[in-house]
Amino acid sequence: MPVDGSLQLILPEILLAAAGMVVLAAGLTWKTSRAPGVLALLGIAAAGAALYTNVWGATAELWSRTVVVDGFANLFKAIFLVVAALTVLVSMEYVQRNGIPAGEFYALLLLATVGMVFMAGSLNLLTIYLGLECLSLASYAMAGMLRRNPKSTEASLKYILIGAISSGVVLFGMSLLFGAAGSTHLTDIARALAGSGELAPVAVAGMMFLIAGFGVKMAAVPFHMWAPDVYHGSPAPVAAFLITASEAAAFGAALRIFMVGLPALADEWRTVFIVLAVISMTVGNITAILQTNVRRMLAYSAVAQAGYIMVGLAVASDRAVSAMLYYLIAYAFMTIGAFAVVILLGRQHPSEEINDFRGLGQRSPLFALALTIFLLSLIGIPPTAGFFGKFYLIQAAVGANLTWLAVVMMINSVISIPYYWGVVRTMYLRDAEEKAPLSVPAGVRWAAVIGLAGTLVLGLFPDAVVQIVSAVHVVPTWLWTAF
Amino acid sequence: MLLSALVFIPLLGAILLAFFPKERESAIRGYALVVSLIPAVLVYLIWQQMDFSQSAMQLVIQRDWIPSLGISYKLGVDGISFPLIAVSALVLPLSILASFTIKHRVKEFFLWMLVLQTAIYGVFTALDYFLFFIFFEASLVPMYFIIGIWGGPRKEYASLKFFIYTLLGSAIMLVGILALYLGSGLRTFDVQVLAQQANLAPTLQWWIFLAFFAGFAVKVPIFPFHTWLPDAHVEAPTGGSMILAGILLKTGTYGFFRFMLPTFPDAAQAFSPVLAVLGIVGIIYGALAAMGQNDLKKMVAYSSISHMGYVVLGVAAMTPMSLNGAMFVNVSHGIISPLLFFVVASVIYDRTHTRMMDQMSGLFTKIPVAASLTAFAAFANLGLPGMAGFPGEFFTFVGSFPVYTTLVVLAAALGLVTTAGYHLWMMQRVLMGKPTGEELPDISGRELVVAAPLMICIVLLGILPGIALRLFNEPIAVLAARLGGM
Amino acid sequence: MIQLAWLIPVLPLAAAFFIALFGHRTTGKGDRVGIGAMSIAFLLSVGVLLDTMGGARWAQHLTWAIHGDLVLNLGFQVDPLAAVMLVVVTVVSLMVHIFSVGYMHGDVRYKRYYAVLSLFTASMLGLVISDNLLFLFVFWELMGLCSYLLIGHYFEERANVHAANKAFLTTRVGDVGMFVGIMLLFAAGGTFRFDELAARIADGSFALPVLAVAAILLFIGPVGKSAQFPLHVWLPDAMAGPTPASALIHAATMVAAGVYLVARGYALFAPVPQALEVVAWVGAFTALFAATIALVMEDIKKVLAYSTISQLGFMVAALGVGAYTAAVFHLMTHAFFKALLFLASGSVIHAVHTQNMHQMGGLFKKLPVTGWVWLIGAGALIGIPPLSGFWSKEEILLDAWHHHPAIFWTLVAAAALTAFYTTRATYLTFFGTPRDKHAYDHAHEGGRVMTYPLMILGVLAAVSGFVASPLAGFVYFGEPHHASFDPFVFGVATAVWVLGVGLALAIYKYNLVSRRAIIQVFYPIWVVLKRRYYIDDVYQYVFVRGMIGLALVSAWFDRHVIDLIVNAVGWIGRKVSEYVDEFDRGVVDGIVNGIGGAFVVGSRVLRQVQTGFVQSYMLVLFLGLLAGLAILVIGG
Amino acid sequence: MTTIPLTYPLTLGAILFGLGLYGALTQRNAIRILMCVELMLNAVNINLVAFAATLREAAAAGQIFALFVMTVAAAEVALALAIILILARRESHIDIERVHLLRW
Repeated sequence: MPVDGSLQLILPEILLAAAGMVVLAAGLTWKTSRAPGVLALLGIAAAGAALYTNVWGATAELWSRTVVVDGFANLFKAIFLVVAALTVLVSMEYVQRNGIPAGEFYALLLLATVGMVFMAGSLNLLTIYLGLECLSLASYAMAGMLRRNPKSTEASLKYILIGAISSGVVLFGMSLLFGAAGSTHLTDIARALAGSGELAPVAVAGMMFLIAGFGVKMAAVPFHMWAPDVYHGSPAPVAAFLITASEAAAFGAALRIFMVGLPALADEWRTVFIVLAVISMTVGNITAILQTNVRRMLAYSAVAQAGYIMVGLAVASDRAVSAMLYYLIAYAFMTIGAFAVVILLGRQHPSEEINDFRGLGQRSPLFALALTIFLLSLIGIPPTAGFFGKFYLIQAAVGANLTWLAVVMMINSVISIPYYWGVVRTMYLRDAEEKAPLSVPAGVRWAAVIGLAGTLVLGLFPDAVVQIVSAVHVVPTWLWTAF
Repeated sequence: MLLSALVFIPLLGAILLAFFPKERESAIRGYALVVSLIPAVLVYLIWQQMDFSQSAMQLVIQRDWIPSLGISYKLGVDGISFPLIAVSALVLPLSILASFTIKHRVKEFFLWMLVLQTAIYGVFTALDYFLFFIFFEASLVPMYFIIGIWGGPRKEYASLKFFIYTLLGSAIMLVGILALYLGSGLRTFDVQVLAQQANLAPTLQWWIFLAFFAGFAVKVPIFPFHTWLPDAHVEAPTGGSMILAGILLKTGTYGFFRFMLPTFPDAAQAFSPVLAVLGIVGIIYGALAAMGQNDLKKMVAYSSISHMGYVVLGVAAMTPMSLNGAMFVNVSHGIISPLLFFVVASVIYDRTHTRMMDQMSGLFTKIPVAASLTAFAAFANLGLPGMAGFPGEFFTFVGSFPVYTTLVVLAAALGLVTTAGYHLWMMQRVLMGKPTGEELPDISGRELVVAAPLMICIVLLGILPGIALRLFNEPIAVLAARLGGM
Repeated sequence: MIQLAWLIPVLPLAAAFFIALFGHRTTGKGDRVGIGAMSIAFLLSVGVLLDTMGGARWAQHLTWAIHGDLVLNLGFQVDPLAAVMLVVVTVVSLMVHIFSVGYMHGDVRYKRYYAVLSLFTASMLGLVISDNLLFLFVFWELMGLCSYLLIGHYFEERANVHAANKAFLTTRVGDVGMFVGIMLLFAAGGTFRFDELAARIADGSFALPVLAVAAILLFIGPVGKSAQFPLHVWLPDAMAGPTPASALIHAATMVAAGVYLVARGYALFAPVPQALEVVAWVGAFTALFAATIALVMEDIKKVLAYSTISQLGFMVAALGVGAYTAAVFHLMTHAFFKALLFLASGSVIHAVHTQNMHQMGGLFKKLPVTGWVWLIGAGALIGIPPLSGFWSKEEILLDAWHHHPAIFWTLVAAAALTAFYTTRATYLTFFGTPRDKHAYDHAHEGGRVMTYPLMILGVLAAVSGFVASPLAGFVYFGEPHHASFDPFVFGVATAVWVLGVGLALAIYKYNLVSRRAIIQVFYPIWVVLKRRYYIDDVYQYVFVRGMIGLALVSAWFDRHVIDLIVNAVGWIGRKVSEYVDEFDRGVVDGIVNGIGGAFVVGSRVLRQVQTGFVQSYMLVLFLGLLAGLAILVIGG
Repeated sequence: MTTIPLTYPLTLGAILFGLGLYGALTQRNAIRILMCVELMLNAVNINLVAFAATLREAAAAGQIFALFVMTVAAAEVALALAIILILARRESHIDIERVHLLRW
């Protein structure tokens, strides 16, 4: 029952884009003050309110089937808004201190969020591509914001080159799929491929190109090479945003494309994702062991975590999808929280080496404890959200009798202990020279508190979120009858 | 309600402790001791309400926690878990009392000790696999910090090794739990329901048994997985090694009694010869390795491995007497090894500042009371009759004799003599001989208060083992019947 | 009175704890408490004996442990055998307690000595009245502990501590054999209690071959505890302990415990002839073997130690040939006269402050009481009528003659040697010219506290022989059996001890054979015995080949082979444990660290892949893509 | 008018894509790499248009897609040139080989 012309359903996206423009304008006048940040927060809040009031339960397909609004899309919208808000909180003081032009930074952030929302909220390859590009372009720019710092420029240069190539690959894949199925709408593609019986090699090749393209965005091995350099070079809040939001968006889009569009090729892409998941986990964890820089360590850990999340995609059962969504939410809180403390430390030790964390246990026990809980959650030790997320994912894997994958995943989380726990060890077991506690700006404090709350609540009382997450279906319900 | 209080009071105490000012150390110590004594009172109340003549689970609390996955917050206690809870309620306050000598970062130390107590009580009372797993792994983090921050010279290596070793085991166990949860198709993590109704295919039962075995074998520790124990014990501070030896090893053996035997009877029976061999190897290997040590604490650590070998043997034989014997060794080792560690670590080490046996001699003349305490603990440890060690070993051997005759004879011949050997050799080098070095202060009041209750229990259980046997005889009989006692 | 039997072991136990905890506060550091408790216990046990003779029996059980449906109710009981043993043990222990007041005067660990002495007696008394193998094993090992503490009393010297360890470990080896025996009995019989086991055997539900193995295994315990061959090596070294303690341990109680166990569990041995055969031959051989070594010992306590081993051999042989009453009777008489000899030797050592008989001589005049008492004891040991030793040894020889002639002749040889070395010891200590002038002058009799126990024991040693006939009717296995007097056996026995004494006197007193010749002949053995370990080259003069040759071989064998085995076991144990420790650290730990190391190396390798050049990233990206395409499209 | 078989444009697209890829991997000058990447995007356009030609009813979707791709490619080039400009102003070179501060 496509409802045409109703702007009401995409009000959140509109508000976000408008807020972006307003913030951009505000940035011209208040160059370095906090006003643009506050405005950005207001914009996100407005979009959130709009999402909650009139979009939350609705399901519809708009504008000649280029945009869809359903449980899956709304959930992702909520995740992206939360992450965007947290990123703004975290970067308020950071932007001011490093002389980044506040207006442009927050505008790009909001526009990137708009891009992500469209990626997850669409069943049409075209819209997904546009959302992808909007997100990518904004993040290339954000990565390069620290103009004076050579690392940031290098990061953004690498990011844009690899990004351009990845969009080339995605497009090539989409064009082949379009050729094979004759339409860019996922349901039509599914119907076309289902009907044709033998699998057109063109479609399979297209699928592989798509996997490669999105593989780059998800930072899955072997397409992950850019991730460490970009996450290490770019400003900390941007890295946090990219690790959580942009990977989540990539996974959202991938879920849509592969589960809705290519069920006929399910066996092929599931085996590919299983292989990618295992390699990503293992390579990510092993390379991270010897890292001395905390940002680079977190980058490799992001590659490994992408591997864990991909297990959901590899299993591709209903329970696996809800487990994956749950893990994405938990992952967002953990990472943002961890980055909050990293940024906090970055104020005194710009080099962000792991042994700058020496004696943090003494200097500011609260934040040290917070970081310990985030790292516990990243490893997957109870009673944190990370543990339950991984528990939920393994349960899905064992359910689809991929028990060996579950065992590999558990062994990988044990391999990850040395480097995650290395930070904790430095904080508590090594004493620091200066004893002054860290000065904590309001924004970062709030981000850390929310992150901590999220990690613990999702760990101890996950039932509410499990309900929400399992109610969501990748394949929109009204289409079930379609074929 | 009593059990929830038992489990979470130490945690509340820890949270309150966080608000104490760092400087007022004596207040912190006093407070920590009081908080750790509350569970002892609760255990007494539980003991009164419990009726040990029947083997069913008592004082059960069940609340829905994550209904969508069938996870419930379920606590309960029965004949098998009550003795271990009682031992914990006894050893934990004593270990805190023994840790009054900790000087630096006092507040953090007692904070972690109280958090550890919650995890321990949780492990012994939890009846839901998910809840059990959370407490099982939660006990690792405090232990890591206790060893890592207040440990000996190689503390970082030892604590990280302990942490990763146990986590690897429990990670595999988690996969086992999930395979059980999904394999049984019962959509619940409730231990008792899974134990009764999960009729799994033998091969699946075999694999899940192996996964559980991995998790618990590391904790017990059983022969090939034991290398973390000597390092962790040697480097842990006194209070830490008392808890590690006295209680944390028991969480491993408790796993056999609560989860593995009732839920996988056929796999357990098929696996029992391997288990028996591992038990015997543990006994002999532990004793021989202990004899080869020059470091006093490492010797005691290896003796723990040897004693845990008895429990494994007892479990493997699966006769009512051998299971009772194994459970009894659990309890007796839980009392003797903290005493031995306390004596070795704080009584001797604080005075002679060395753990190397060849640098000490003639302690009997220098510090007679402390030395006779060491002798008492050593004789209790080598299983001298009249003390708690003997009935456990005796019943385990006699119980498993008909089932594994040659193995038991081998273990008895080699194990008993070597165990006596290395204890006597230790006493010969440390206590006897001419006194060297300067005058040493004899045992202090505080140290006596720590040792006295343990000594009384050791002698009491040695003379009248019926006290402890009465507690867990009923559930063990049911368990043995269920295993179709070989 | 018999209802209070359980009080007998409890009194010394309570005394032991009291002395240990509050000893230093009481006068005399707790010795009065010890003696008081022991005397009450003695009176009680006499009362119990009288009740038992009147036919009273006592048994008390408590449910010690429950395993599933199996309820172990174990407990205590008093029967004639136990009653006799109670009296014997309490008497000797009382005498030792009193004697020690004098002997141990001024010792730095006086309080600990009395505490352990009381604990020792308590555990022996407990052993005597316990009615099951489990309690017996418990008190058995407790006695092992007390003997360890007593032997290691002067633990400043490393030798004493080594002796204590050796004692504990050797008896522990025996205990392990016994433990396996108990387990086998429990597995087959389903109970630890002697009466139930006996009932099970009587109604034939106990497989005899299993019983044979179990009995022999059970017998290994007494072999360790009563220092029978080959586990006898600890007893001579145990002389390192204070003499009164050795008197108690190595005369009356601990060593007797082994014989008592065989007697108590005789129902297990009786139906199995092979077991009895083993018991008999071990006993007989030990009797002869120990007697030969005693010939050449120059330390008075070592002589008595080897004599004890030999006499125990007699008792075990007696049990082996079925002479149940004779064995118990000899056990009783031996307890008295051997305790007497030990205490007397203690008084001698106390006087001349040396244990080497070659430095004594002619002490009879200086220590008249000790002298006379020693003579009674020596006479009893040799078996001179009418002293007690004669009657009990006579009984054993009679039964041996009727049942097992080969054993009889071995025991007769042993009796001859006994006569020889006892006379040698007596002569060297008390008669002839004093060899050490200085010590001789200073020798003086101990105070009343030392002489009175000697006299009491002297009387007991002399008189206890006449108890033979009433005892036969009182303590028996199956039906009372009184060996009829046999002139031939009596003749042989008397001839033998006369020969032994005569030969000894000839050599030492009237030196028919010149001393220098003896010394010269003895010299190589003397050197060996002095250092008491391996002889480089063995040769012997034809003149004394008979006796001396035998002694030479057994002394060498004993020191060189058996001790070596025991020490070797300790040495091997230590070496193995060092290797095990290396293995543990090297291999098992190595693997673990190895795995850890492998990851670190892997990490270093994978890190190099991240070159920093964008184009290498693009290349890897496309290679991944191509690999995927290749597998999917071509692989199909 | 005779219609040429679909495979011709597709092979042309593939060749162009390969050329673009080869150029992106081998060139040292950042701008040249950028041009090669744009070449790859145009190859995709050819594909899209070729497929659109064969489909009667859904042709519009393909053509619109190609248009969007062109606009996005333009935006991308603009942004890339801006970043390369920052690099050139600071390092006075745009040689990609010398840009490897971030590694391992």
